[in-house]
Amino acid sequence: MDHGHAESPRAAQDEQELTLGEKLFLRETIKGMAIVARHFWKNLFGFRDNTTEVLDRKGTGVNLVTTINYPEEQKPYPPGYRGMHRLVPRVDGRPRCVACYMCATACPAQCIYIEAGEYDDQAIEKYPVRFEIDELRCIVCGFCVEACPKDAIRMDTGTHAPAVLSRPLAVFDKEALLGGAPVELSSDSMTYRAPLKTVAPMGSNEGGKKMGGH
Amino acid sequence: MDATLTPSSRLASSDIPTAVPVKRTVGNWFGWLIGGWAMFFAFLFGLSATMLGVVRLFAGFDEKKNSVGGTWEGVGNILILMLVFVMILATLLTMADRKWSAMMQDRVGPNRARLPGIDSPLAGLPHIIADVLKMLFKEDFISDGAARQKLLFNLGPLLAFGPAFCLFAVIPMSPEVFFFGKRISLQVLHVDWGILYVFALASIGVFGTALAGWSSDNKFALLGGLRASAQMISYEVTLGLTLVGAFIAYGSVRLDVMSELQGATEAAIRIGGSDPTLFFGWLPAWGIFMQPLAAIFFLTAAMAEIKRTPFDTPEGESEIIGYYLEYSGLKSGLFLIAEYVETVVVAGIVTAIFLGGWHLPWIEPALCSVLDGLWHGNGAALLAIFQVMGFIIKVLLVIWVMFLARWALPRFRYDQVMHLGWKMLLPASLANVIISAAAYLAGGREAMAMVGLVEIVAFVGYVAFWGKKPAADAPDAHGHAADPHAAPASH
Amino acid sequence: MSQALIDLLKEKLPDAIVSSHSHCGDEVVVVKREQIVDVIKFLRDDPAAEMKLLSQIACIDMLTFATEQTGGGSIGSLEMPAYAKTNQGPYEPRYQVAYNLASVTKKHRLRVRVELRSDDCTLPTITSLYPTANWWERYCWDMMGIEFTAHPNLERLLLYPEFVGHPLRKDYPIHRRQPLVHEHDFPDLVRGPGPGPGGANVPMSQTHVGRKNVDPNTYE
Amino acid sequence: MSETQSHSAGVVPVNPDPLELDDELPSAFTKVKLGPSHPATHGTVRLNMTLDGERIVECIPEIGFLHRGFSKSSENATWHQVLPYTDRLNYVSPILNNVGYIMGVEKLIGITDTERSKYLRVAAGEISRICDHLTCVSAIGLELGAMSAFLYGVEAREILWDRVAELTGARMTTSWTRIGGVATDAPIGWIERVKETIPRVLELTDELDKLFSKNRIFVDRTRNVGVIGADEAISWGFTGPALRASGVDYDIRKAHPYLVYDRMEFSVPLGSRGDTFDRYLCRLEEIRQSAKIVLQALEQMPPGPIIIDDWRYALPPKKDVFSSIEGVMAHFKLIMEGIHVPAGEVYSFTEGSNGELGFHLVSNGAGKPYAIQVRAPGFPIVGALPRLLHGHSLGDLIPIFDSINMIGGEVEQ
Repeated sequence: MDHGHAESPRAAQDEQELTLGEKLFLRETIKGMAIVARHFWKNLFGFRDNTTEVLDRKGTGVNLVTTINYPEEQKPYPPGYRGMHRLVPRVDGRPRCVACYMCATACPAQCIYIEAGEYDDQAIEKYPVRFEIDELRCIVCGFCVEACPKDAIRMDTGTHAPAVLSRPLAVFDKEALLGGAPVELSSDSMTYRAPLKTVAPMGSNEGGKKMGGH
Repeated sequence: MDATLTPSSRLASSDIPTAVPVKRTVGNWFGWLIGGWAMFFAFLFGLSATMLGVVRLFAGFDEKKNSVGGTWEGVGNILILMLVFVMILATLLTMADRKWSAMMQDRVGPNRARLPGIDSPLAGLPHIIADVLKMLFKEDFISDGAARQKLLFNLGPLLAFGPAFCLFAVIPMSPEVFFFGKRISLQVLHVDWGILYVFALASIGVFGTALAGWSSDNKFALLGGLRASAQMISYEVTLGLTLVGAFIAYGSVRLDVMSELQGATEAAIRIGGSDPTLFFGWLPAWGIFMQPLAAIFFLTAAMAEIKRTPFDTPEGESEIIGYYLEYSGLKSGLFLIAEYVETVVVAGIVTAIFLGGWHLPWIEPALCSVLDGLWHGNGAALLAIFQVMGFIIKVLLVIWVMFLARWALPRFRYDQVMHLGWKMLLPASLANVIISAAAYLAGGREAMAMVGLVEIVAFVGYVAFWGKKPAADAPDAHGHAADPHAAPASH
Repeated sequence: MSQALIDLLKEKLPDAIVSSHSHCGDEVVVVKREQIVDVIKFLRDDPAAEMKLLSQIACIDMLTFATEQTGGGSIGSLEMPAYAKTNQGPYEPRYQVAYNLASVTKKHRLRVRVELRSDDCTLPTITSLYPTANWWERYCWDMMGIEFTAHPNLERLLLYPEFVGHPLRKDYPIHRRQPLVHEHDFPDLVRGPGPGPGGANVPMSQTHVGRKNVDPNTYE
Repeated sequence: MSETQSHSAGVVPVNPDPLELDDELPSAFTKVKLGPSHPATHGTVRLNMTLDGERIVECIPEIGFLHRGFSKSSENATWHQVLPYTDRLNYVSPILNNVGYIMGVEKLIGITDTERSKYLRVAAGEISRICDHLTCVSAIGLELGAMSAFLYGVEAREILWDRVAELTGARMTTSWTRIGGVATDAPIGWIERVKETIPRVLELTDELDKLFSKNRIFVDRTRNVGVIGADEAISWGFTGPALRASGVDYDIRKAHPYLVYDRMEFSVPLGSRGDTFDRYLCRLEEIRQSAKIVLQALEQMPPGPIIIDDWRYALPPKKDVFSSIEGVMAHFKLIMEGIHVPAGEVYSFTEGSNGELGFHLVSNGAGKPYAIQVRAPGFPIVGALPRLLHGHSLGDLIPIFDSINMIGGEVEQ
């Protein structure tokens, strides 16, 4: 408190009344209009760099327009973007999900519905008979991805939940969610009683990188 | 629901690849730039020629060949100037406002509407059609309260639009010129009362806003109507006074006379050579050089009179929505288009009084003789096309400045508008009258131009230099100055 | 660092203090309900305290605080028996109202807490001391049903007047639904009050007109 | 609000005489309800106003249109599941809310997060603060009619939100912090990207400054409007820029330094009059100070883990979850039961974008919070609206209401 107003460079300026020149309206009016006019002429004469990232639009003659003509132009989501869910498949196409209900429990919006079943040939692991996500309820917090102990659900599709015309269409079932690159982790082999016919060579730990833990 | 829209098919179709950035080369861009501007000027030239031509066609039914103001010429002018030029320009302005504002704000602007069969936004032009269709076909909703005063409620938009629309009648867009054997001019009314007609009719517009505000039976609308009435009545005083200097200079209140006096006379144009009306031999005899401050004051007062930002307190979209709050559909559209029509009119008046009207500076006589050589002595007629084109360009420029102010400046408060009008603009314009009169008595228009030049120099100095601190004293905008708090806090 | 403050308080107003403790870096002083205004006025005006800023008034319902599952619990120094284990009715005093006070000059903070029994959850208002207490007390009334006596305008703040119950009480079920009500008529002096339902000028709060016309007490 | 209420100055008392209703010009005050869906009320708030012509005789704010039961919902979620709710308190600066809430939980547990996470929290939080202030400052311009300035401000905010999206995976609903750390580390190249972004943001901020700070139209509309003195502001519970505009040097980042704010060099801008113009200037300057903090935090940020290695509170790394039974068990317990926070009660306060963001947290030792009550910084300030608007005209309502930056999400919880 004791250093008072002088500590801030702006505070000293607050104290000032407007000078006579500023009180006459016109000068600051013209200056303000000049700023806007500069944008206008730059945008009128410049051409538009189609680089999706605004900051990358550089060079001579490039105008300042920053909006993107969605949907003709789309800005790609950044790599860590929490987009639409997907159920990660194994190499043989079956979901990695073992129906442990962790994601459904972690979900604050309670938008995941799972029904578990058992494989005939794999007694040790279950699988989801039904796995549904209501994308209208989903708040895209990413807790399900974090909660999954099998790296079976991810939000790395790079797209968002599409707009739908009726509510039931926003409920995505297992078939709709299953897709993208299959993942096989080195630790997976421990959970197999008998090796699968199409087992892949031991892969790198892709899940750990995504989670950003350590 | 469409059976094909299963969740899985939708997911597959949503994998739209993002558009590959297409780098437009500089050469390509330059071509577009030159081509675009060339097309723009060609369009203006064609428009001017068409306007003159159509009026000439109508004027052909008149008896007299050597004077303007015939009945049929008037009919042609009404059709061409007021129905076509003003209305189309006002309609285009609704679009220009959106598109220009987009450019000022680093946006793309409206680009969604498409014409059937054309898969291109056409720079947003189809939005004009879309807007008009929307206005026409939207439900004309009348609230219960407004229904009690249905007549007045419906009269509101008419009274706001009608006078604004009629104002353009006295604005001259071209000189009196022999155009293919008939003397015509692009002006509807050749009357002695000239600008007084504008003042008289413009003040009728206040009835429209007041009626709309009152009969809407809405408190916001009532507040808007009250604000509009007070503001419009107040600024009419200033509006008239700012022009008195111009009346002194030109000795007339006729806009066509004022326009004519600001450049080479008809005789001088015929003769060719240099323009004899130039002040000091080099300065165009435009009103803005004799009355620079009056021009600024007039533009300001006129913007207040037509309620455009920064004077849009009666509308104030984010405060009280305005006197037209309860209107919908076509009636709302009338209010909106009235504003644009008024903009065109104000730009026309400013051009006619201060920016030399149709006159092109310096080159008129020389250009005329060149054109004479091009086309068998019809140079004056060809020159008239260029002059109309010049008028349109000047009008567009003034409109652009008004739009610029609209998008750049915050809005006044209601009482501050009054303060500006009564306490600043009114005394300043009175002083301007006295100074102008003194200068005129001292040395006629040349002396006024001298005073005007001094004023311009002073104004430029004021805007650019006065009050600017030396660079060393300038406050550090980013706050790098050392201060006690900057040290790492120990508590 | 606020321990000095508590000592000061104990010295100046020894009768008002029930207990005091420090927990997780927060200093808490529990005071008697009758003297809450005195204590807060003292803290505000005393030059050593200067607690001019009332950050928040929080109110907690302790009804289910100590359950069998958690094996009882404690807040600071207060140990509580497990309610479900002892099964001897709700824990009393049931409501805790916490005044989080701060000083912008001395940079210290203190929480003044009052404990209220469920059969008498009234509390004197401190609106006269802090104007901001007006809304916080309305919030407490709205959410928890703590009644502040002599409050100038003790109405619901976030919820609407027809709302039944106080939602932050632990016995208010989370999925309970409340009837929808129409907007109030805003009396207009010029044209008179607008007609209520059926033309009669009946306050809407007495009719509970909703999408379903049911008794709000049973509509859950 | 009673019909017979007259202005304190007692100029025109309402005449309750019913005969007067038949007069042509009854001398009653106009009652206007502004909102809840009014362009100037950018939360959903309704202002019940009694107008004497253009002058506001009385203004009663009516809030709650956006009430979503934050406290009640939180009591029925695990400690981690509350995090997305905090995003939605102040949706313009969600990271500051995330940090504020998680700091409270950590205070209750008695742990601190890792060094790198502290810097990340500070950097991301200050980016959020810039976004919030940009929104407020440019919205003042928008609602005063200068729309271009608003879009310049929003443009700056957009490129910052792009950076936030790269860091957290979402533009606004970040849910980014975790107990003991943060969820994701800064991606490769992110720091350089932010260093490119900040100058552009400051450039646009300077344009806002040039458009408004000396423009007499703007100054006239904001100076000496909504004045509140230092003592009164404190007693009304003002904090943050609104309080500092009144000249009170109280910034929690300085007064009670948390995270690594004590290692940052920045100054606290102070106003002198406590009017709308000072609030605007304070926010404008805080944008610049926050930019300084962001750059410093990114400069000083050490390498290291972003979350503590304590499996009672933080999820085990995925490597351990996938391959070890301890990892799976800890993971399972944390997800299924929630984090067991020791029983206790804390009031945690951090500097939100509008002031002191407080969380009164009570735990009874179970996996769910027993009670959470939030001290939204805007709540007392909106409560002071009748005081701020006292005696002003209807036109002044707009700048005053904008300058206090009401965020419906946090005020109405």
